[in-house]
Amino acid sequence: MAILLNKETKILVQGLTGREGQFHTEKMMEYGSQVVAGVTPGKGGSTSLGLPVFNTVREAQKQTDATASTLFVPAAFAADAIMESADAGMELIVCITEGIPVQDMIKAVEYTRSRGIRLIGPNCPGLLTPDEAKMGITPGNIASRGPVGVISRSGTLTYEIVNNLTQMGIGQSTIVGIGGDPILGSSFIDILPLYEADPETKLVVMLGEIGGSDEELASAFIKTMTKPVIGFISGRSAPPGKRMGHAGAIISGGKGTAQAKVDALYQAGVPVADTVSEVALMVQKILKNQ
Amino acid sequence: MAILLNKETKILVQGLTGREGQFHTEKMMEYGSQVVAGVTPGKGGSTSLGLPVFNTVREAQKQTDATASTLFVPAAFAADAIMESADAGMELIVCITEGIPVQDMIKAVEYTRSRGIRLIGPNCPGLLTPDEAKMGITPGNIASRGPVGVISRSGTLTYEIVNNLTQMGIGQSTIVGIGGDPILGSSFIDILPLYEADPETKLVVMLGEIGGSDEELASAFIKTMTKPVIGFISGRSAPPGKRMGHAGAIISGGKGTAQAKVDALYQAGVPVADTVSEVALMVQKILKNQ
Amino acid sequence: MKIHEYQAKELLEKAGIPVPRGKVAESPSQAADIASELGIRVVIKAQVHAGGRGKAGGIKLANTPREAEDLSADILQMTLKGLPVKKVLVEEAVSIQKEYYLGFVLDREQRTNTLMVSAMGGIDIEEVAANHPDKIAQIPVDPLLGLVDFQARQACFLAGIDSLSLNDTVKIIKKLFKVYQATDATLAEINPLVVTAEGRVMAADAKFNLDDNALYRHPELESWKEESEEDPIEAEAHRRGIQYVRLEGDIGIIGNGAGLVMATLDEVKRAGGNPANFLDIGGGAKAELVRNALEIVLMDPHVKGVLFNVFGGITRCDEVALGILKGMESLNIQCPIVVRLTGTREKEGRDLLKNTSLVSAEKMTDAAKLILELTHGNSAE
Amino acid sequence: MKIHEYQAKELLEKAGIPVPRGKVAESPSQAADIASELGIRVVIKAQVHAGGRGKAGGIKLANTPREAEDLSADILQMTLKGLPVKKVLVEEAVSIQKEYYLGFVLDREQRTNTLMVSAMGGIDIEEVAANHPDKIAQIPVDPLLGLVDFQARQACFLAGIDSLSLNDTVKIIKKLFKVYQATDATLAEINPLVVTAEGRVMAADAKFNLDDNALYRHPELESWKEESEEDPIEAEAHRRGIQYVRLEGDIGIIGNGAGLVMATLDEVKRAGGNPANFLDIGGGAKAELVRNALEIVLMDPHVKGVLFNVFGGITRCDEVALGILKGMESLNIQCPIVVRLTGTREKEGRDLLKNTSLVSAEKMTDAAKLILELTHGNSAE
Repeated sequence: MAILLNKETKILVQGLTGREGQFHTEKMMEYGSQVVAGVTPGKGGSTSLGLPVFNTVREAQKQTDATASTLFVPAAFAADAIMESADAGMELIVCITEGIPVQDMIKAVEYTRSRGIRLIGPNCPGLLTPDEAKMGITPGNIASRGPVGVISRSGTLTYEIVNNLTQMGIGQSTIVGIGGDPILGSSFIDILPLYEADPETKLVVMLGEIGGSDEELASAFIKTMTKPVIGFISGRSAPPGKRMGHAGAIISGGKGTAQAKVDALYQAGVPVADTVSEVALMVQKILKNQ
Repeated sequence: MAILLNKETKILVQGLTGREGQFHTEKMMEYGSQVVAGVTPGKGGSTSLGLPVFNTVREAQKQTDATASTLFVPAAFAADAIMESADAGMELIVCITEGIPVQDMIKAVEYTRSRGIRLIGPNCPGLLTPDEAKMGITPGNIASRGPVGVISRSGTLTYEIVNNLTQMGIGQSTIVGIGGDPILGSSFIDILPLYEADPETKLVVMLGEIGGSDEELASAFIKTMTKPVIGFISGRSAPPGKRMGHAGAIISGGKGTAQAKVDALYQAGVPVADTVSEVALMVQKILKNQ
Repeated sequence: MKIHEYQAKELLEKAGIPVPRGKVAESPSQAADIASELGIRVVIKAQVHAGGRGKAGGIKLANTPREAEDLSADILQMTLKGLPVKKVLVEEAVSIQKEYYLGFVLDREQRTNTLMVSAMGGIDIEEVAANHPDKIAQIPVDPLLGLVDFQARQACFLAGIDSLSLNDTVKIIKKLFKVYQATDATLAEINPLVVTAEGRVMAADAKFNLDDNALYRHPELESWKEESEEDPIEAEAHRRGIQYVRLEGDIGIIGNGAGLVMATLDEVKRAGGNPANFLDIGGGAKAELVRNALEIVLMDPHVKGVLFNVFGGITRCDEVALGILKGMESLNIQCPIVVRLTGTREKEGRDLLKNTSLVSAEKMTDAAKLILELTHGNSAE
Repeated sequence: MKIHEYQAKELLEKAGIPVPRGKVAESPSQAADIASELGIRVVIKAQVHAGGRGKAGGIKLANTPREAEDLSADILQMTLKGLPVKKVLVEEAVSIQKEYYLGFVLDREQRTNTLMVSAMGGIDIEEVAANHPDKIAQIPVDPLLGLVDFQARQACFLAGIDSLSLNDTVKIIKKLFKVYQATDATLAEINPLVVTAEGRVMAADAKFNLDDNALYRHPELESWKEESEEDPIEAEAHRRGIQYVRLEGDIGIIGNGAGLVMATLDEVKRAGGNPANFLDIGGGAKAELVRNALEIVLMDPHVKGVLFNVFGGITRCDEVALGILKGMESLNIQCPIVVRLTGTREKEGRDLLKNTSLVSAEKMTDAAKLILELTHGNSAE
């Protein structure tokens, strides 16, 4: 078991023929992901990386029975591509693209949510289920299969922690990067129930950061969970009003401080690591005691 | 029994303080309808016809527990008023207003439908359940209570036929005017199932006209009904491309001819009256044989 | 409201959609001037609200300004489907490589707007729909979200638009939707959208229907209103706020409520007659409006008799009767009038009309037969 | 991107929202000219991206052009919250009867835009939210449909906007939403919206945040971009395509990935230090970019040492190491540098840095402690 993605998942890549799409699709396929086709408007009928390329998602879906799509589409066209995917009946859409206008995203998110479609991202590393498949850009070599669900708002920080876990011999069930934008398809609270329901996942690592109140909202749900959750919040030293790289990582209007998030997690009974290296150690300790 | 409306229904009137609103609300109340309040933005706090007037539907709903709203709002503001009503949780909205821009209506109809709210109209005479209540402008004096459901796209034609029925001693369960616009909240096919499910209704009179394909779509449903339906289609002599009064009564692109509608009804086993006066006679005959 | 091709092209051009260079002319000499200004071969196109202008001789090619003048003179004397040609559009003739169809239309069944694209342009889309339904890509537009880019692309791919003109076509579709919405249209059609020999994509012909109910928010389009009324009696009726449609028969019809009036027309037709018009006095009409209605109906010289059919709800029968009496006093009426009044204050109404030359009827069917007998000596039945 | 009050008012005015008459000045004499042109009492307002300008002395009333000149001279020499005042807005002083708050803001939790209206205007809306949350009407806007008229009315009724200014306020809300959408804003705030003694409703102050990611579709706003960057090092970093935020400490930080860099800042702080900046080289950075990053960080004269923290995924550690070496060659570096490289090609990277003055660390926590020791003699722990 795992969540969202496994080796049976038939995956499309929108923007396959672009530079990013090429590079990462190749890595996805090397890792074992079942990529079945690419979609690039105007390049229908050609092939790329040995995959058929279609003009529309609808056509690609019809020919391949794909149920999931990964997007490496330029920011100006990405929200449209998400809606195309949703319209064509994809069940899972993972949008890697960074820099999508936020007013485009609120439309795309409403469009997918109202149709009951799961959207991960944008501006995220995507999904990886170790030894099975990945959709996105998470490096495959750092992951190993095991009982820890990892969900995160940032990329390299996740890699660092997954790497630590793997080096300590602790594997992961599925690694989910939900993204660093203010408007996201899925937040912590949308994904945590999947880990809770997944028999393989024994513990969840939740990597938050300043900005918004996803961590606070998630805390309310975590109280109801039977599985332990370990938290980490980056940006404790960030001053208000400054956007720390991620469009979503900003303390504004007195909201979104690290302290508020840490407090909420503590109240939900979630141990919060002080440093990055502490995270894996805490995981190790809890797993030993189980 | 009856459908949609009875004497228990708590009704708001949007646009109560206007000339039309005043005139018809008074008639509605005389007829026995339970009108509980009016809504006119900016006139909140006043009273009219002895009813409290509120600034917003939400406030009116909160104070009165109304579940239905009748609209006598000028065309330029009517679609907005429909959406306000839907947003405030009305279950039934009857829009009498004529002349609403059609692009406004497609938004208002989508807004109500996606929320599961029933909208009747616009450009319609509304609902009347004889001896109980009415929402709209159908004259109360011509109706009498009984087994015939009457549903229609036009006003005076309905009055004429209801009058005939009453004069012949045949009463009606509920009279529904769905309206004469191209974009309607409810078409025949949305209302017919209610008659089918209503124990009081023994027979349905369906008054159609040229334009669109509501009658054709309804025919498919009528085939599955256990109750007899009698049809009438006006506009048999109308030439294509000419709008016959109603915005919706136009044969365009070869679609919406009276002949196509009559044919569809015949195929569904529906007797179609040739003249207005024939309708009541056909009803009488069928009821006698039951 | 229908607008002319040259007006539709004005809308398209403002929206950034390429159209052939050209101008409208009201006289042959103007047409010649435009042709020499353009400096190349031109097309002269009659500006009337009638389909099939080409077949009827309303569209001609002119190689020289002189030829443009002569051909315009011909066309400006024509009457197409009963409509006199008052203006011609003179525009550059483009060499056509391909013809597509693009359109947005109000879709009653889907309760939204639908995008239609076909690679079979240049012929009537209804013909394509009837004979090659699979050759039209139809995509409904979300009422709240509006057209999304991928839908425009999808329609083009489905319709088989050539890959070389794909990007231009997608752009034009997006612009067409904008102008469709901005003008509160119920139809916006480019047919054909042509790919020229040089590979340019442009609108060679265009058709718009605008929503009369929304005209109040487009004061810039109001000036086209008058031109859209090609029948002088209809124009006069609308000025007086009366719903009037001129038809081809000789029995004038006046009633209240569109459905009832239509049913009255049907009764007359069934009785073997031919209605001269549709006229709805609406709800709660006052005597003056009824008088005006009668005057409008009698403006049509073909009218041999008038049938009133009123069901009194909000409308009071006595008020209608008063209006008819006013009309009889002020208008020099020579033809028979049959009046059928029922409902609110019907007795009072009928009493008012006693002792006049008016013929009264109780039922619609009887009224229809009566007016037929009075005008044609007998009815069909 | 933040824009100045005078720019925000330019947007409002174009959208048809009344604002006081006024102009921006860069010198005292310009301010005097504007004041005499206006011919009445004026307000002089410092144009900087800092709240609480009034309390800090950045807003003054001037009765005469002469006074306007003097006061502008004062204000143009000020530094508010570290930001030098380069421009002042000179506008007519209006007599205020009431002050309201209007705003649209991107609402992360609701995943849409939210309209906020309050009758408690003129003070910071966050203060109102904290102390009188019931005094703010908040209405989420449907992402697909946009703002509907009834919502604007409802917000005004809920907020208790005076019935006399209701219609004007509703109109302004609708226009504000249009400009909010048209400019791809994430915040558009009128605070206060004033009712003048004469009953006119106008925007006395305004604040907009625009979405940097959407600037590409607003070329007309691009020119404001430069002015929005008030820190010269940040401006230079952004010109070079580097995510850099200047902070107030003395330890320069360079890393890859926003989350990791933020966590590195936290580690430094935890070790008792103060980060001088946030700098993210992004994914797959080449040596030249790494060199540029180092140059940017060292532009800040407060920097006493630099900490590199890189987790190699797509980014290759050897490429980063090469960039650091380039920087050491080309920049005259006097301060200590601690480098922590892990992940893709970490061995190759570390090998490249052997035999240099650079200090290597294996873990983030160690790296933070090391840079503290090297710059301040010891760390807090």
